[in-house]
Amino acid sequence: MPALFLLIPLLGVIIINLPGRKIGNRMAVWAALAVAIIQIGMAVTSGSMVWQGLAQVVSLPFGASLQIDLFTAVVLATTGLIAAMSLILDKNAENPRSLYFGSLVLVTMMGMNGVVMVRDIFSLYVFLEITAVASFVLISINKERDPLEGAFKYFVMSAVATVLILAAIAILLLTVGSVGFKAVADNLSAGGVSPQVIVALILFIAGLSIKAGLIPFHAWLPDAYSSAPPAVSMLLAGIITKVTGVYTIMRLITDVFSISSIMKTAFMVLGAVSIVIGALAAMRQDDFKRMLAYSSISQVGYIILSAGLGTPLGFAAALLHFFNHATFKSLLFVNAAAVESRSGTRQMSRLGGLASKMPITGGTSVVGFLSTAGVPPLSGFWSKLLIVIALWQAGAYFYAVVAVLASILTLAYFLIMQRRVFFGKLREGLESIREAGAAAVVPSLILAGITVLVGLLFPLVLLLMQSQGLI
Amino acid sequence: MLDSSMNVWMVILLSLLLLSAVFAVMIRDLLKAAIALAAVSVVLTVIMFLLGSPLAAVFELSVCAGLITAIFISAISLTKPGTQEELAAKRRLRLKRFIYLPILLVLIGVGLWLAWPSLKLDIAAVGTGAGLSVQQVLWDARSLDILGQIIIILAGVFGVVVLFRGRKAR
Amino acid sequence: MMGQILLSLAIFVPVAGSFFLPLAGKLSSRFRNILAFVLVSVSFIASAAMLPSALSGGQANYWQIELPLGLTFGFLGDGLAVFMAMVSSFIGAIIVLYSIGYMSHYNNQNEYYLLVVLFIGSMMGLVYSTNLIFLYVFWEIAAIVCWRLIGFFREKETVKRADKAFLVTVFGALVMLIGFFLIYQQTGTFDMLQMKGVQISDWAVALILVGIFAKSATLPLHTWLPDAGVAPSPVTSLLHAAVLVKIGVYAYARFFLVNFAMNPVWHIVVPIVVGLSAIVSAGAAIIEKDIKRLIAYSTVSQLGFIFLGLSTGSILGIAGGLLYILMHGLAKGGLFLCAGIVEQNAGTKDITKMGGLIKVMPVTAVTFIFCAFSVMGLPPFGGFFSKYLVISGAVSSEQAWIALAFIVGAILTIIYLLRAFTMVFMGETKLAGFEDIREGSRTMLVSVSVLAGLSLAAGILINYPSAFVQTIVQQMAVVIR
Amino acid sequence: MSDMMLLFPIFVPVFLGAVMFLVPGKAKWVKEALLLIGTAVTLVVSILFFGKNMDFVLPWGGFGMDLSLKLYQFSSFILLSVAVFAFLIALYSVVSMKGHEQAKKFYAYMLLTLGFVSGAVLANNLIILLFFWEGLLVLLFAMIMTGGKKASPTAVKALVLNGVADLCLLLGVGITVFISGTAAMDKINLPMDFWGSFAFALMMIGAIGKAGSMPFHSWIPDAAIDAPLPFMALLPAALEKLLGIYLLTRISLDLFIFQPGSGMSIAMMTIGAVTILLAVMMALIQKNFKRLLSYHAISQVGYMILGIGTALPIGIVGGLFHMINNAMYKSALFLTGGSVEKQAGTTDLEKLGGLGRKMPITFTCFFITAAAISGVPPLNGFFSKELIFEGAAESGLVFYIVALLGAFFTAASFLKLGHAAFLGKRRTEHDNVREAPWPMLVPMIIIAAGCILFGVYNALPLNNLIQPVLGAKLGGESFAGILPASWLLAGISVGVLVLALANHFFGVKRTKSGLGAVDHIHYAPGLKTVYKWAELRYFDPYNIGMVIVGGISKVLWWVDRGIDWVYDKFTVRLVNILSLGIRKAHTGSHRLYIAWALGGMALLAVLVAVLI
Repeated sequence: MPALFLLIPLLGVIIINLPGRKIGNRMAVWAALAVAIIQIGMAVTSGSMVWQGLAQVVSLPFGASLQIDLFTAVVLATTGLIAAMSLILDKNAENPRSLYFGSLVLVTMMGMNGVVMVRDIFSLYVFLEITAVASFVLISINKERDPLEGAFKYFVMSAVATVLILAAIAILLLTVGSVGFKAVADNLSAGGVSPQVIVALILFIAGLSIKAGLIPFHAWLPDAYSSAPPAVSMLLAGIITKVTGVYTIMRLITDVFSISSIMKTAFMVLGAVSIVIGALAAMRQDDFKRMLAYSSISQVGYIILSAGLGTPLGFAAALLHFFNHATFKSLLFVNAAAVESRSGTRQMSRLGGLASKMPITGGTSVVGFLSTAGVPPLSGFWSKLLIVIALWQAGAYFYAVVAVLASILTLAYFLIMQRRVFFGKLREGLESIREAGAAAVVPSLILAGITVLVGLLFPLVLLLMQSQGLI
Repeated sequence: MLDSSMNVWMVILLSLLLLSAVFAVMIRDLLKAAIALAAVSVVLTVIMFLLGSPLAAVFELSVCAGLITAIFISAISLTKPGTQEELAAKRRLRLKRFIYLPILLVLIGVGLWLAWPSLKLDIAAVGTGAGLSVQQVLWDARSLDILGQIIIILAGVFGVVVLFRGRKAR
Repeated sequence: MMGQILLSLAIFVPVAGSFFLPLAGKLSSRFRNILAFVLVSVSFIASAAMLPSALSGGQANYWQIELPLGLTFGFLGDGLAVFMAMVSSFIGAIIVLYSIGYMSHYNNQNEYYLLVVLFIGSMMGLVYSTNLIFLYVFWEIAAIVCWRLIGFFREKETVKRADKAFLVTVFGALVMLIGFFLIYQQTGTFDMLQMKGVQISDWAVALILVGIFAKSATLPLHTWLPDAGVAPSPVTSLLHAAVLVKIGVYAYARFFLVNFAMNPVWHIVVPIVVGLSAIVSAGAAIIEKDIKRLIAYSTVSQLGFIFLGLSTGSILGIAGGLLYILMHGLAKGGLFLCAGIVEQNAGTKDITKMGGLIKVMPVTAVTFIFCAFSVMGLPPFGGFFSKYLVISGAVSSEQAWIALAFIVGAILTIIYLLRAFTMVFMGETKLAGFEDIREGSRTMLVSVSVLAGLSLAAGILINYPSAFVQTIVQQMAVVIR
Repeated sequence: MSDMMLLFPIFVPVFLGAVMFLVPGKAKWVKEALLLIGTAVTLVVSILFFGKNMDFVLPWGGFGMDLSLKLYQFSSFILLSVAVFAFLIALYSVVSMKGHEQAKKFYAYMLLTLGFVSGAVLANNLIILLFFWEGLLVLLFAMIMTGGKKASPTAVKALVLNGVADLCLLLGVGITVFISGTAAMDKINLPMDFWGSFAFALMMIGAIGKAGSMPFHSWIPDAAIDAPLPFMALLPAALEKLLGIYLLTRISLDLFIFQPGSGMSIAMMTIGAVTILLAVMMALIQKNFKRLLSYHAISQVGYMILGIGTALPIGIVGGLFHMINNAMYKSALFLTGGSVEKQAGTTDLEKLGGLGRKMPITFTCFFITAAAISGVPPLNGFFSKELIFEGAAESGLVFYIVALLGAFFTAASFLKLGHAAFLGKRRTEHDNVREAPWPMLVPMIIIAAGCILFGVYNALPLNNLIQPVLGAKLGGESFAGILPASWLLAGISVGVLVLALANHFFGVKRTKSGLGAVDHIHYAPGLKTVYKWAELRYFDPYNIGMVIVGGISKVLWWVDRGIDWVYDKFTVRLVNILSLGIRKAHTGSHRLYIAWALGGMALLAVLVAVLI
């Protein structure tokens, strides 16, 4: 049954490309959207009885190597959601090459679904490569100079990451004999961590950090995000980096290398460093999307810091922040896209007081930035609260204090953004601006709605997490 | 498992491999670089045979030595060779950057040589799959990779279509 | 059961209702204004209705939802909470009434009324909540609303000031949150009712004090308050005088007087810090030229008095502190609203350019001087009793030198308030177009004179508020030695 | 009579004062009637109360602040004198304030002040005393304000000066209540240990501040010019002195154990002596009728404080007797000044002269009261001064000499005033000046007669008004009687008066005008510069205080700006440096980025190697 998540998008790609380019252009995005929504539906019901029942009846190939647990289901649902939003946002672009865009998004979804469902390191590497290749092409889909340069940097850096990960897999294969998560974990817990496994660990940490964009390894991320077309940068920031980088790290920490403290402390250090330096870097950026890129480095730092704890509550908090960050970061990218499509520029210094002309974008951006800064009562606060509680329970007091005080930096650079772009007197020359088109407004409203609902109904979310045994 | 005679061959082949790789990077003419690259793949194939993994060797020989080299050569033949000064300038630039390469190699070599005894590499008995046929390897042991292969090819196709097909309008 | 309904009414009617105001605004602005006033007075009436049961210990008005990780979502309406709720919602209602007149000719009024009513709702939530984290949530909602309100006029400078205020208060709140975590580590829960009477560590007290001082603008973290004078004047009076700054004072009372015990050394440290803040801000008020900034400095100074009362740990002092919250809320609210009328009609905020306004604005002048006398603590106004109790509280806990410092503060208070009064209302006028300056609109004058009248009535009929405060202090006495 | 009646002297005037505000401005005679009724009722009630012992307690403010009133011999005496003066001055002001646009407000404030003063006198709870005491501050400010636009700086000055004194009183009350555990004044009797004397000192400052002695005096001369005249006659001359000295006596006799020769008594005596001398020296050179009288009001308080400061029974009786005498002749002198101002239009001595014949009754009243204040026997001033001289002589010769000097200058300045105003050549424009209307004359005549009565038959005030106040402390002596106790002191005082007369004739002959009688002292070499500075207000404690406060607040202002700089400039610049540094580090070359990645991995490896 899990293979459906791969086959349905594959079917989608084939259907879109059958009738040739003219019809395909119009039909592509809607078909991709359908696939995304089906995916959300399937992911959400994956834990339910219906799904288990069907699984016995229909036996598809690759049954053994693809499984779905709670973590996978949540990420699958988030992937579907963000992909859907990105597809809607693409309609907002002037000359959308929607046929190619639609099919490439489906390919990326296949890649991400694969990464999420596999249970052995080598196929994990294979699906990582799929997602990487598809996202290179997505970034440079309009073939302008900037996106090409950003894609090139992303391509080169992920090539380095691939080499490192492959080397690590090779060493692990040598020492353990097989690549399955369980096999490696059992072997390590039995045989203990020999020097060569440590070398493999270090390579793995470096490779995955490049993929996730943690601080010393992050350099490709700002260029790739800011130069990519709006819909693609939202997809990238929202879900691609998270699945390929953050999900893999969390999966490896919890399932494979749970006994080795090296990986945990390493990722906690990297997480804390990225929180602080990411926030500082975002402070004086003039380009709206570049600032959001650095901000997402900082927020990913929170997820990694919490996952690095290794405790069940740490994992649960990281998962909640994974979902929240996916929603409010994509929301901010949607706002950035709306502002860029209406005012024609991303330089914040040339914008001013847009809230009066673009009330919905202005309002949703306030929801987005407050949630990112971890200001209650929105969703960002609650996940950061759980992260700090997890840190505090595990005794990592210094990290907890860094995590709490860093949200002041986050708040600072978002206030600068608000003052420069939305909250203030309208800058002369921008009088003609109207509210962004439906393609930009609808996703921002949906995402803002999710952020506010998760925030306000947090007691229910808490009870749900408890029922799922996370807390 | 590695007896002394194998050791000697290995050292020769590995140094040959390194030599042709450096040659491929340093050579001025693109065509010669492509051929050097093919040479690297051939030597790699021989090493794989020696190490007892025939299947991988076969793929390496056919794909890397054969197919990729062919594509490279056809692409290079289409391009206009750069003038002498450009080539010389590029070479001088490359030389300046790669001065450090040999020093780095030597360092890593010495480091490995020293650390080797303490590393206590226990190479696990890896299922070499010598006895398995191609069909069993592809379909049973690594069946998911087939699906992965298909999707990667799909992504590659879209990449080529999107990036290289220039539109009529321009 | 009745108590629980009232409690939920008091909190959720303004919080939820505030989001309907922009819709009401689409229908007609009059309907929206009335709706805003009704929402706020509902929470006042609900809190007042809870009074009898609150005085008998407040166990009747209490409900909660049990949540994991010690995050129980609960509300309790005990004496202290009902007192604070009534003070802030009453003054909030008057300010909403005043802003109907004041805001009539500004744009985006819908946003204004939404924020003001949401602010009072979050104040109710904060006052009644029994869980540290949900108290922190309402604390931050108040900070968000305060940010949007200070930046209401949307000039570059005002938005910069709003950002500064938001950053400073959020910084304080975050430090306080770390303090909460220290308590969580010590007791394993965030629910205050389960932790009643626990002695918390000095580090936790210090960190929470930083948060309190940031919110209530005490010395090192006070400069955001005068800067926030750029907001519309009902907002400054709402923020500076009556409600926002009282959050910090309420938090101090709730944590260190009702719920937790703390190391007695803090009964010496806090008065010293607070004394410094009172003197420095009083000095700055004497030099200040802008009328709103001057009154804001005065608020910082008077907060010093309130904290003195609460922090000396003597019954008299605490009663004085609580009474001071009421008296100062009324009087300072009135002062700011008068300043609003003066600024709106005289066209400038610089007191050195005004003068002789008493001839043109007699009602505003009289209410200004009435509220000023109450702030100075002169009988027969209410301020006298609270100032006397605070000083005698300081004296009765062997801190006569601190009391002397606060007497100097009181003298400075008299000087800067008189200076402001004479420069604005007395002497020869320096204003151009003096003849056509007229009095504020009717609603503004009504709300201002209600506040002034109440300051006077609170002085003469002191027995009602002080009886209320006596029962609260008895409830607290269980914690203090 | 039930003890509820005790509320009458407080609430009747306060209620009528409040009603006065509601009376429409143009209603003829209504406001004057209300004023007279109010003061008359209070007078009748206080006469009925005289000598009774009543007690009334009403729980009011909680925390020990219950409204408890107590009437006993001393407070009934003060209450009576307050009511008498209030009624007489009300009668006087009904005429003198006719047509004044702020008259209605003035009458209302007068009634409220009467209510608050009687409240303060009757209070038996220290906090209630404080409540009424500080309430007078607000009314003082309001009454000076009715003097017109230019009166506001003086009103501010008065409020600030009295505010400082009252805040010291507040702290003193706070400490006393804390030490003694109760706020009921009749139960407090504290020894003079460290905190006791600190509380005593603070309450003393409050008392002498209200009475208008030296450090808190400088608003009175300014108020003489700016405030309406009945205000001067009512408050600085009579009520404030009565109230101030009443509290001073209560704390010296009842609340604290006040030993003669103790540190506190010497302090009080020095304050008294300094006030006598400096104030009268200033009074000497004044060129304005009212300012001269106001300086005298300040210097006479010095006598009372000196008297009570001796802590000897004779001194205290002398001080109290001087208090009631001073209230009488000082208010009468102000009333004469008022009638001169009403009839002649100015109180500037240069423009006056020779009014004696035109205004015979005013002149005779002025003559009697001036003689009384200068201490001419057999008037009341002489006897009370003799008692104070005797007390001062026993406590310290220097105080006695200063008191004598004070008497000399008082006599000299009143001779100058009488000569300049009433004798000498009359100006042409004053030819048609007629005598003041009868309602203004009656109070003057009554008070002048009182001065004579209290002088000649001084047993009446001493035996049944003042001496019972000391009760047991008196030790059975009685100081009444026409014949002075020690002939030596009496002789010296009369000699001083003769000397003053001679000095006056010498001055008049030298400058040929009444006004110039003291110019030889005024322009004496040493004194000339001091006088010039004094006129320029260099020694005015209010100005000195304001300069100090201005300096301090400037410093505090810079402290505040410094803290603000940390937020606005420092943190912003720090964060900018960091973030611009990071931004520049991203040069955009992918080779650098890969270098970072590999560098990061190497660092990680080192860390792992170190940790394990």
